[in-house]
Amino acid sequence: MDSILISQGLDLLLYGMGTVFTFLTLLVGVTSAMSALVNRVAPDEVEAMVSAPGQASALEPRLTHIIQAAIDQHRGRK
Amino acid sequence: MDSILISQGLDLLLYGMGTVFTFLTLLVGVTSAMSALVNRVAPDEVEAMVSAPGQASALEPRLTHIIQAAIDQHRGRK
Amino acid sequence: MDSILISQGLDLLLYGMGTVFTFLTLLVGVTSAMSALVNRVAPDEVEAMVSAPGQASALEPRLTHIIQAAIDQHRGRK
Amino acid sequence: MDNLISLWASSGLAQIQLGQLVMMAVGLTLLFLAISKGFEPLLLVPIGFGTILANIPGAGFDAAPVYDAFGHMESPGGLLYYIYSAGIETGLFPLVIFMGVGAMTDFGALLANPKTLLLGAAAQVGIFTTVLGAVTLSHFGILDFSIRDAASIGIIGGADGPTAIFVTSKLSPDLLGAIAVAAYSYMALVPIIQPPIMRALTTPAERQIKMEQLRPVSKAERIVFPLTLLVLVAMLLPDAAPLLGMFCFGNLMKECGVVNRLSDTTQNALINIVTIFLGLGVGSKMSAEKFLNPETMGILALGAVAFCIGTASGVLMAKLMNSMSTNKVNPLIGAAGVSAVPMAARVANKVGLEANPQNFLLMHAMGPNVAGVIGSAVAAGVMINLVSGM
Amino acid sequence: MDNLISLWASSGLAQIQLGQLVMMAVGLTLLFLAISKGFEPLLLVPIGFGTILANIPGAGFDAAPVYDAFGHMESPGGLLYYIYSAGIETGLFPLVIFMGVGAMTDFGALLANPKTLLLGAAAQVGIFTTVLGAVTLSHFGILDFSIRDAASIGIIGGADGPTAIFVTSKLSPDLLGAIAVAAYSYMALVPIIQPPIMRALTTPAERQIKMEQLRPVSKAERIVFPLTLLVLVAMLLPDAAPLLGMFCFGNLMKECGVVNRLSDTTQNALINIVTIFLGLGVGSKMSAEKFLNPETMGILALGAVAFCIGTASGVLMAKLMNSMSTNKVNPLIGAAGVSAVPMAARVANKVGLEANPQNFLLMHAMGPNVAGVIGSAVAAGVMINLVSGM
Amino acid sequence: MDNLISLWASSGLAQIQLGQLVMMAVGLTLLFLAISKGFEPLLLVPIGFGTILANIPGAGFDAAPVYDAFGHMESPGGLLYYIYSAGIETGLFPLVIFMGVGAMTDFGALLANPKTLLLGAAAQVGIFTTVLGAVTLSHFGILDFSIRDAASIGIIGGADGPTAIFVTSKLSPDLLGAIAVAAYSYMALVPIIQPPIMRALTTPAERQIKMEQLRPVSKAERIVFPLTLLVLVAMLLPDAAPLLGMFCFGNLMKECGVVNRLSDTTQNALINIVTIFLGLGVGSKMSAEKFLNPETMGILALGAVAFCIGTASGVLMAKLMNSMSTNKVNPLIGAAGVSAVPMAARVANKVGLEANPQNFLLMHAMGPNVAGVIGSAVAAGVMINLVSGM
Ligand code: NA
Ligand code: NA
Ligand code: NA
Repeated sequence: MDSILISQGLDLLLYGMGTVFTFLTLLVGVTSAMSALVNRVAPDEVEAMVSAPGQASALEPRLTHIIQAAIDQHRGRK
Repeated sequence: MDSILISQGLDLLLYGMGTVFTFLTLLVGVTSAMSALVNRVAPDEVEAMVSAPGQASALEPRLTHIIQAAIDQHRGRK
Repeated sequence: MDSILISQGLDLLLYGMGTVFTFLTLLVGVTSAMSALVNRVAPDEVEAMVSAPGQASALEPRLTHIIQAAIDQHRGRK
Repeated sequence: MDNLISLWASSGLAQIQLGQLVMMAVGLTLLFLAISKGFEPLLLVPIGFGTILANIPGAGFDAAPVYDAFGHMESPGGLLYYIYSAGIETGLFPLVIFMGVGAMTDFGALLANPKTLLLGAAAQVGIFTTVLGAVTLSHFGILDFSIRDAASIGIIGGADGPTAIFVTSKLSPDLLGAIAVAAYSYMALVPIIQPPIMRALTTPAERQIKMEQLRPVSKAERIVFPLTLLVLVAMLLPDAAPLLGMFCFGNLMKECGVVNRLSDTTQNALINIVTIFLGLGVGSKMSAEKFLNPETMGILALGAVAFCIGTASGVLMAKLMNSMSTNKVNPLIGAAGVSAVPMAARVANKVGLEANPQNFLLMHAMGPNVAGVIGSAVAAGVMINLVSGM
Repeated sequence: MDNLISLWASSGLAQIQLGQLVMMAVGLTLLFLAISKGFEPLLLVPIGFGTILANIPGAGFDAAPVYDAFGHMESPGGLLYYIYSAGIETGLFPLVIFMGVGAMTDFGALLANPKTLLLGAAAQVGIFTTVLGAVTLSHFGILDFSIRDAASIGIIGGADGPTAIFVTSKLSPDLLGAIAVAAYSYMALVPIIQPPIMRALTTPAERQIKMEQLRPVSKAERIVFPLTLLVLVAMLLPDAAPLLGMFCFGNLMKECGVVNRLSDTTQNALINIVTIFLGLGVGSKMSAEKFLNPETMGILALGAVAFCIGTASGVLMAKLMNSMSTNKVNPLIGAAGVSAVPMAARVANKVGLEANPQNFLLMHAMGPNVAGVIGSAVAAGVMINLVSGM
Repeated sequence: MDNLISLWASSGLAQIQLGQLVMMAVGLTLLFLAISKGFEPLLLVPIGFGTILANIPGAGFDAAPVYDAFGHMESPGGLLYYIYSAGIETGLFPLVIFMGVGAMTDFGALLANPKTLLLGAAAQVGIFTTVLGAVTLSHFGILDFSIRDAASIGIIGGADGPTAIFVTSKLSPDLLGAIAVAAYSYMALVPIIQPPIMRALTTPAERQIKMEQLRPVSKAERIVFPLTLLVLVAMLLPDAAPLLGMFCFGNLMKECGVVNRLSDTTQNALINIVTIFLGLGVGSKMSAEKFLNPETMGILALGAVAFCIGTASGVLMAKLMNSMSTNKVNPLIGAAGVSAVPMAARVANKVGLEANPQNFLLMHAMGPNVAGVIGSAVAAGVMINLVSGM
């Protein structure tokens, strides 16, 4: 029932939000700088946003191979 | 070499089998009641006994897609 | 800065390499004997060096089945 | 006859207390919400089941092991005891989950438009105003929360389960059950809580703002970003390093492209195993004495407030940014800054489509959405630091 | 020269005792049975290998770690020591396995015909008569078993590996090796042990009884059943709650349909990892002093008796049910009540097909088969309760 | 204001020491080598990241937990502390990795041509001459290595990561970071280190030697081999039993064909999970005081020497064998005896193809390659035995 609690809460709000905003604002700048730097140093590797999951690409060659075999066989039988 | 051991064994047999039979007989009744209740409350969802494993259903759309693509390509080439 | 260290190192070299050579030379003999024995006792099971991974063989029947179904459907539609 | 009495005396019916019965009903309710209503089932199914197990009288699921004077085990502990003390008290499970979440996170949208980090920052206002609300309730004697409790309650507003569990297990382990349940429940309720607030704070014209297409992001940027974030955290906010460090590690494994087998396992077997045990362990803290009290109602109420304020702050921040820049953002994506990945981003997209059926905001909302994860991890770090010194 | 002596002194040949040599041969025999004869290889390969490892003289696989007075580790323990003390002494591994088994169990047949639960109850008679047999042998001084030993030996008749390991690790850890080996060996021998008994106790006409087709079971029933079972266990038999609680949890994850990724991991990576370590840990208890004694022969003999009595009880119970009801069951499916999932159900089907090639009993036998798992878990609970108080 | 000071005081910038900054740069360098240059990324990504985490000032990643007088936890330990003490100090992680490696190893080529075991023996000369080199440096006061340190450094020449980590964590835990980094780095550098030595020690005619095709190997041989090796180790060299025992167990699971689900999990989920944590745990030993000193430079230099001598010994052994037998082996495959599976075998194949584009040595080189794994595990066992007694 003490007002210490309230003042601790206010402190948390003040320093907490201050830190969050300071850190993320800084991160905006640092990230932008990082992107600019990276894209100047290694400009060629830009790729589309669509990222293929690793497992799919590992499975596909085998799948493709099996399917091709099946289709070849099917064509051969005709 | 004492007969305490024998009487303990008999106790286990008596109370053990008693508990097992009581519990499972009760479960027969409770399960039947549960089924009746559930099927009255939610009657539509009855489905066949064959249950498809989760992973298969997760893979199949992709497989189907790949196979369809392969077949389309095959048909196109002709 | 004592020469104990040097003599310990020499000991390690001597007994270490001795053990490694003794053990692996023995293993050459034991392995050859084991192969001869095993192939006399169970001569039929010789198989090719190519070993199929377990998972592939587990997947293939289902794949084959799906592909066959796809091809049948494709053929049916024509 | 003695045996019959022993059997009866050890039966649940003979031992059960009303509180345990009510807690079992709570567990069943959580399972119902998870299974029938789709409330975050990956966590609430294990938590609900763990709640029931922990409240079975005489089953000893959360009993500690007993050792004799020589250190030999006299009786082993219960399953939930081992899970809790090995994985939650130590903080290991939330950290491993965070690694898995990192391996499933795509920072592409954030990298294409880093300004959206500010939206993720703004939405954390919900956390800290809720802390203030909790201490005010305590100040006026309405409920009884310490500053540690208040901080743990506030973190519900971070809309991020592992972060909430990590902070609460460090500051107020007794509230773990209530806070985890509140956090996951409100994350599931995001599609109901957020839209009215979003509509109330925006004009139709604002909701129709079209954002320019996101630029493509290079593989190198994606690899360097988690390392940049890590170094920044290391230099400025080491208290946030456990959570953000593991998050960045997971993300680096995913993006670097040379350890796909580790990344796949992190995203599947490992995170699934830890999720099961994390949920059961949280359930073990759902005892009647800790859950069936007025404070739990207060936690649920404050948690809802936290989500609402976070949503509003995100939207208002977006409007503020628009007033200062010509490059407009649709303020709806500000609501995604609370985290609740990816639900909040989907909600932003849906409300946007209501206003303009051609306006797809999903990708744009993913930026503030993942920024919100960073934001609440930062908030968690600073809270642990400050509260520990109070 | 000292080094040469040290090398020789530390070699296995210089240290080995006859008992260790025999136990290595036992381990190799288990591997042979598992690999060449298909005896429950998932458990017997790790158990057999663990047996060999534990009996390598001087390798320290089951050595405890040594700490100095300040609590710093002076020398680490052996792999098998850590596995045993973390996973088996605590009961964690059997419980996790039970969760996995639950996630792989289909209660459909049981729900379609709940009466088959009685067959699963009857087959547990094998457990308790074997307990009586063990104490009788001890009473007459033929072998030396305490009541705790007798209870652990009886549970072999439950035909359920994790249940047997769970009970034995609590009541008679020294017998763990022999009991686990007996349990898994006899489960593998079910196709040889059961058919003669089944044929002796039934007439050809009985074996040809056709059972009506099972009704379809709804998804809701499947979801509610594990919860119903859990609540009943919680109210009446909390001692069975660890085993049946985890079993129901696994089954709920499978059936609820909203946590498929958790269920998949439980059925694959998690249960496989724990199976490997459970087997190695059981192997660590296969030391000469604990295994090479007359008691082990007694355990093997009593275990076989338990299986036979359980099989007979199940078949006779089915005949009793037929004598009291017009809705006949084929008595062969009673034999599936011992558990040994799914082997015993397949045996019932096979013997049934011999009598009538059109009569497929497999689905009908799955009901008593999974009922047997519940039955032996109940028996395990009541046994732990009663024996601990004796 | 106090809070602002507290925040600043707890920030990394206020606390960081030069050593930590340098170690973070070392961690980033390891990540760069792993990601951009493909240096053993499965280990060096986690080690590099763990290095950065362990050096964040004030984050407490390697802090031990604090308990009060009653045994209650006052503050939990850091993630890396738990990983290191549970998995590396105990030796568990390297052993589990070795089981996984066993499950991925194909002994076919070795069984078809057991003489190649001698090449795997010869290449271990690199280990022991490096030990001598290390003690010589110490003898002349140039660097400060104990005999335990020297043995750990020598094992780098085994070109086998888990073996090096297992030995070092037992003999010289303080050197763990430097030795693991050296071992994995040089394994990645095998294509650069080995070819010049191989060319220098062979004539073009020798490099063109065609080896006869390997005979087919039966399934039974493959199953019996790991058991044969295990029994031989048990009888002669129990100190090597932990490593080789787990290796043989993994291989048996793979080859026996009846526990495929265990073998699959061992090769995937289990080894991946343990690899992640092993790497992070090794990283936790990369502190400035242990890494930034002249001894580390000595370790890197001696490690390179060990690889070179091992390569040379393997090649020379092959030439010696040719001088005593009419059944010639191509001396290039001797270089594969250092292990570094499968990189060294590929290097032998590549250098062979340069000499004769029709001469495929890959399968022939797999024999010495896996023999090298056995050879260095034997060397590890004998070293632990002898050094512990010195
Ligand atoms: Na958040
Ligand atoms: Na049973
Ligand atoms: Na080697």
